[in-house]
Amino acid sequence: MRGKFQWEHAVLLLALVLLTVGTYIGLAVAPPERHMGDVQRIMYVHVPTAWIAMLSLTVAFVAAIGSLWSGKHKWDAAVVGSTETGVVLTGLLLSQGMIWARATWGVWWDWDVRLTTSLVMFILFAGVLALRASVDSAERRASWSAVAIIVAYADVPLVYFCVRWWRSLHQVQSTPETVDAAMMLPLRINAFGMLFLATWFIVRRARLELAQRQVEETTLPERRSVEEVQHA
Amino acid sequence: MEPKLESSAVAIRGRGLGRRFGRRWALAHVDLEVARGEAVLIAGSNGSGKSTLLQLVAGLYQPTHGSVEVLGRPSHEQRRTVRRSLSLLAHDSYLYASLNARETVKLWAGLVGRPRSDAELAALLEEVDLADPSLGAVAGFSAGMRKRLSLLRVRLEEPQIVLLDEPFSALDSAGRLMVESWIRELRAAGRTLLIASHSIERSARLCDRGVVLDQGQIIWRGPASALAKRKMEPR
Amino acid sequence: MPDGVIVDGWASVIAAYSVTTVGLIIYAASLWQRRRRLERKQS
Amino acid sequence: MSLASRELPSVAATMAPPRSPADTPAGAISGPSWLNNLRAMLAKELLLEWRNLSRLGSVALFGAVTLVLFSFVAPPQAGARRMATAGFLVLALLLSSTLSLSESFRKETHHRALTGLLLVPVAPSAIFIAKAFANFFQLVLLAPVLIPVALVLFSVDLTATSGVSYPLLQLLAVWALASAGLAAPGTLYAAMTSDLRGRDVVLPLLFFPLVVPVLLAAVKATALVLSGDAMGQLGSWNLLLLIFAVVHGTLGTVLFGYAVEES
Repeated sequence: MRGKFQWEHAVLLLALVLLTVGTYIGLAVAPPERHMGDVQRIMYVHVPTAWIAMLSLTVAFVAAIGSLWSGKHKWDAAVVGSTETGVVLTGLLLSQGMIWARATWGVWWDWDVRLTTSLVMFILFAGVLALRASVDSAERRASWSAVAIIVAYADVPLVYFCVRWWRSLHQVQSTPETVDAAMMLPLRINAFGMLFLATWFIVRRARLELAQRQVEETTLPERRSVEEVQHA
Repeated sequence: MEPKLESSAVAIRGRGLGRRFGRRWALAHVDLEVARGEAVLIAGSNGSGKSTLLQLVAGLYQPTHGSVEVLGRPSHEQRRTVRRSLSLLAHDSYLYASLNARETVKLWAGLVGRPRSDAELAALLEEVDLADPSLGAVAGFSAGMRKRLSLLRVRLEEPQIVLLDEPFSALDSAGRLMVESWIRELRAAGRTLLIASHSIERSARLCDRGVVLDQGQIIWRGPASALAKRKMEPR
Repeated sequence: MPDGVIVDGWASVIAAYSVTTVGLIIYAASLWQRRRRLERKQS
Repeated sequence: MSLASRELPSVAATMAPPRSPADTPAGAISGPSWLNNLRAMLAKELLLEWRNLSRLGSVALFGAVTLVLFSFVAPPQAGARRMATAGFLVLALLLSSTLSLSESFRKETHHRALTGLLLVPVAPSAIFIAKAFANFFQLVLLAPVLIPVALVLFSVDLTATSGVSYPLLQLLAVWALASAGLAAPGTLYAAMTSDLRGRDVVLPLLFFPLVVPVLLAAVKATALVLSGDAMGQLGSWNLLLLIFAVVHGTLGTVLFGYAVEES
């Protein structure tokens, strides 16, 4: 396991380079936004985080279906990797969102559609991790967390629409037209950086899970000789 | 080695069957073939893997190693089909505590798809001495009463293959005799039986062959009559 | 967006980026630590 | 001796020809149909409900007690209290539902009755639907207790609402839809957590965030019934509740097998 170079580390390197470049452009090169000024720069990390968090959880959903379908350990490892990464990114997304809310609306929390949906998503998937932690049998753990993830993922659009109708009087989010080309560049670079970083996280966590299962596995006991009796 | 059988004649076939719970192998390297109409006794001390073997045959667990087939079908993959042809009397009674005996039997009969008339239900309950309506709900039953009631469940299912986990435990002598004659009738009807039991002498009389499990592995095979004579060496 | 509400522009930006960086590093460290613990158990 | 010597109908005589999977093509459902299984399961659930009616009574009492507590902390002004009623009523339903849900699988795990059902075999989808229906039924039965208690405690006059015809019926409709929305995912999650250490924490942890849409939609719909639906929005909230129940009911039917059997 050790000593061998694993491909995901190249991805990590790429991720770090992209994130450094993207952040540099976002903070130092890109012009401040007309209405919001420098606060807008949070978007260069916030939007990529949101995209990749959603993507991670989508990967978790797909892996959960694969896990139920095939019952293979590899799929379950992918489920843990992507769920945990998705939960971490959603958590960071929430903190960024709160800082953004504080800076623009003057409050730490606002029952905005996206903020609320992210919060519910965070609790939903963190709950799945809690469920995993309390199941002893590896077989049960795999199928239960897959079931819980499928249900949770299907719930997210319902939450989104519900919150949107609930707060139908709320302001509309910034539309793509207001974002000009100079702002799209750091956004895109950071998005790819975040994508590669998440890939590294997912693969590392999945490998950890597989290794953990290997430790739990014990080899078959040695075959014992059988005494055969022909007649009574 | 096991005698090779025509596959159609084989009711249960386990090959290299093993199951691990956590770090412990409850069953390992189990090769077992049971022909149709045959009765095989599984002996062994507590925790030797007898119940696990029966549950694997019933498709309740996925084998960690090897395979188990019932009438040529993998037990776990095709569990619905397999379960239609077998019935398991397990350590757990599978009963609802708040139902009484009559309601329980009626429920099982309905689920199996052969609803019985009231007279038939009464006759069945009479057989296991649970017809008295004043007995109340299963919650108030003794272990022996629960056992007798779960035996009726196996009868209602009318299976091709009968898996019995400790059929004599918790019963009084009348109950044991009842189970014994009932097993004989099943044998006469050509059913396949796999019996896990501590009552070796009693069970050996009812079986053709026997195997002894120890720490999840088969350590002895032979005719059931020889098993009854075999001294259980101290562990 | 209402004008003039915005407070602490750059401070917020720096806070958001630091929180993200620290969070990601903590998660990476936790992965590393779990792997170390596992390897110690294996040997 | 008495048992053995009794006139026994011979097993061989009373038995139908042995059932064997070899007789039927692979995967074909022989024996009792899925519908027959569902009917038997529903009958069983209703019988068990009937037996445990006293437990349902304690759940209702629990819901009423939460309403009393809520009414203590609600603002004293009549107008504000009316506004808060919808939220508290739905919360009382939600809190009571976790009690009855976790209870509903305890009777299945006691003697491992659920495993017995799977061995018959009864289709997991039939078990789920019957169980979800029983849980739904239980929650609906809370309405005649919790709704009057809330109306009295928060001094809401149903006859005074504007723009809503038959407010009590509308309220019951919202209640039923919300109950369906809670029962569908709740049954699935209760099955997964019933055997768990720390189930009392894990079930709400998974369940509460999942039913946020039910909470929001039911509160909104209830508030519209109680304080007038000038814009005619009630229908769309009810539709949302219905969609939630259908989505989760379908998911539960499909996934229940994975939740109760080793895959």
